[in-house]
Amino acid sequence: MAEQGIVHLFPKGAGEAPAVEPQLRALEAILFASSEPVSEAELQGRLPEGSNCSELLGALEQLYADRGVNLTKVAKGWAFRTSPDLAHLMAREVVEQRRLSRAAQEMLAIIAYHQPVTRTEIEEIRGVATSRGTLDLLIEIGWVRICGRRQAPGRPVTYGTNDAFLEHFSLDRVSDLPGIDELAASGLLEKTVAPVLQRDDDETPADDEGDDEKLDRIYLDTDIEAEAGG
Amino acid sequence: MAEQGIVHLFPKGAGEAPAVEPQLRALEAILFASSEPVSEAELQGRLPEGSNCSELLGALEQLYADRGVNLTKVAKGWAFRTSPDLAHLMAREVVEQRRLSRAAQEMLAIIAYHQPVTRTEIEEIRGVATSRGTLDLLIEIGWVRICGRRQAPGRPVTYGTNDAFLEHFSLDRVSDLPGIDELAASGLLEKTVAPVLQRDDDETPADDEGDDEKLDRIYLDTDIEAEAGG
Amino acid sequence: MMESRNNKQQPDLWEEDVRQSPEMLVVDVDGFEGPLDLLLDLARAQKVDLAKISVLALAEQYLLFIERHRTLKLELAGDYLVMAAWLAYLKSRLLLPEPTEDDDTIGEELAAALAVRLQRLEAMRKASSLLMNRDRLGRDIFARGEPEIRIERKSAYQATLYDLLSAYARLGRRSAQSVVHVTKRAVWSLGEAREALLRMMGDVAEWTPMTVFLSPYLVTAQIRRTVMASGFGASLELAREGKLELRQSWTFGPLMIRTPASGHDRGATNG
Repeated sequence: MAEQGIVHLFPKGAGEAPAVEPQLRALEAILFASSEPVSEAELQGRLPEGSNCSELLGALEQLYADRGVNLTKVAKGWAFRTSPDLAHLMAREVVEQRRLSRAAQEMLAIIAYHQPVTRTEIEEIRGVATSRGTLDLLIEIGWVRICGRRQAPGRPVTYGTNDAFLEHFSLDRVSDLPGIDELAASGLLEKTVAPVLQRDDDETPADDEGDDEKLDRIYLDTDIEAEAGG
Repeated sequence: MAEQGIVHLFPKGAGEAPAVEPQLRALEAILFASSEPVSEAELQGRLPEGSNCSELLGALEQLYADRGVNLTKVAKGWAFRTSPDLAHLMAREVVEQRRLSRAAQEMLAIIAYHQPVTRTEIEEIRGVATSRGTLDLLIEIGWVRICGRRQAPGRPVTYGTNDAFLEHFSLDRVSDLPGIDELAASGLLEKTVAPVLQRDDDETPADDEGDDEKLDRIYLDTDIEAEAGG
Repeated sequence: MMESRNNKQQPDLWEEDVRQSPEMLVVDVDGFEGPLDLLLDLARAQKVDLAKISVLALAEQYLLFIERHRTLKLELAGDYLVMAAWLAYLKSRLLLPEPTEDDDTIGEELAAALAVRLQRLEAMRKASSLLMNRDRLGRDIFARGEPEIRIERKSAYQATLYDLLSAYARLGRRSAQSVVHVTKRAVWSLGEAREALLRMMGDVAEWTPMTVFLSPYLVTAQIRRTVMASGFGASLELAREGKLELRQSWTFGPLMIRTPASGHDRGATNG
């Protein structure tokens, strides 16, 4: 029953002493966590004094030869790489989580709190012209939908949030959105907000467009930049 | 002999060289390639039809149990992580993390163990007003999130932890928090302090004030419940 | 506590900055974080199980501590004084247990509740250190440093309620050209009074004289009026919201308050 952990589980060439074990473990961890290939010189420096680095690398390489992950030597040094025959599995990795740009966050907030709301009203509240792409993006994500039309000259389209929005934000209904006052009271937000954002506030100045837009651009996330530009 | 299962998955001698279990290789590659936990459901979807995912995971976990890199169950998924005992070797990889203030640490613990919890409840437990910004900071770090609302007068916002929190602290789920069972058993996770002494009169004791409240705590914040339970 | 924050990064959040915050310098009495923390420290000095501490001795020690700091003319935050007031009251109840017909407060019960609060805080302290000492990602254990994921440009957009609210607040700020108000602490605001009452009374089901909160511990010469006014105002407000019940048995008699309880007869809420 002298099953020496890795000696047993990870087969290797005959004649190797079990004393190599801790050094192999160390090597394994270092190579795994490093964000780029590690040179042999650096590995030697990080391993315990007296380790024979190239011998260890050879052993590790052999150990992982048939695995889903292989130890490979690349230009800059050594690195673990998934086995080439499994490359097809790598392509289907997780969807990337991306944050909304500030502009998109703001627009979503306005739509959520003021729905149904028209595009012109959104722009009035934001005080800047809205790039078409931002609204499109919110619709594409599936959080914003067209609600209907305002009974007003031009019968503009109104926007609101939908079920996917509620689900994403774990809300039962729109009225469950946290109130500004409440959040301000809990110290999460500054309390200088409320009055400007009432809908009857029709004369919100939409001038200074140019300047604010420029500011916006600075804060825009790159992805939205692309969206907005296109 | 418990290793029997693995022994046949991974050949002992290099000479025998039967094909390494392809499903295990695939699993290994997927998990190794990802820096974030991958859920079992996703793994199942990416493995060949008919694979027994949980069995394979068990085998892989055991296989790596003594290695420099271990397979761990974290934040409701699976991920490879370097072994904790090798931390000293990894100094180069350490991302400099500023230490949280004591108040912030305490607040985080209260949110974690009492979630979903309102700000007032946190302050009651600590017996002191919360400095504005502490909650802000925890949310900004990305460990704390707004869960929903308490079905109680004023419908206060409740807070809880999220997956990033679980991942950072190597927890699979909230119910795995250290000592949480003992705390729950000793009644110290109740948000209302129950008078310990018995009363002679049969008036309803004060802590029953929150009968509905307590039900709320159990059932309301469904998302958190799901986290804890599933 | 309504002064607006002009920088997002709060100075007292990170460990090394704690001492530099002026706000903390007031609150931080000899390094204690609030009255409950101070009490817990005193309780530990009794070197017995927290469940078996002598609350009476504890109350006395706390009051002594507060007295000492008052004579040193240190500015003590309201929280400490509210607790002092409360403990002074508790002490009187423990020493002279003679409940009147109107007042079913039992000193021992209050003392026991206090002990439970201390245990709860201590438990959270322990939990906090257990948590912080876990093997933490990026400190003790590490993830794959070079993930080999070929990311397909399929994005799941991610936003939180916090993002939404922050965005909304940002909008308001931009158009409101916010003015920075810095409030001085010379007044005990209604808000502060309210919070203090809520915090202290949160778990007290017994009729308790309102004056407990307006005792000499709270009222120094400079802020006597504001404490009286705000305390009274806040209690009315809380009563209106159903978070507090008020009772006064005769004109100019002591104003009693307690937390509403579903099982209790709803006390008259005339102020």
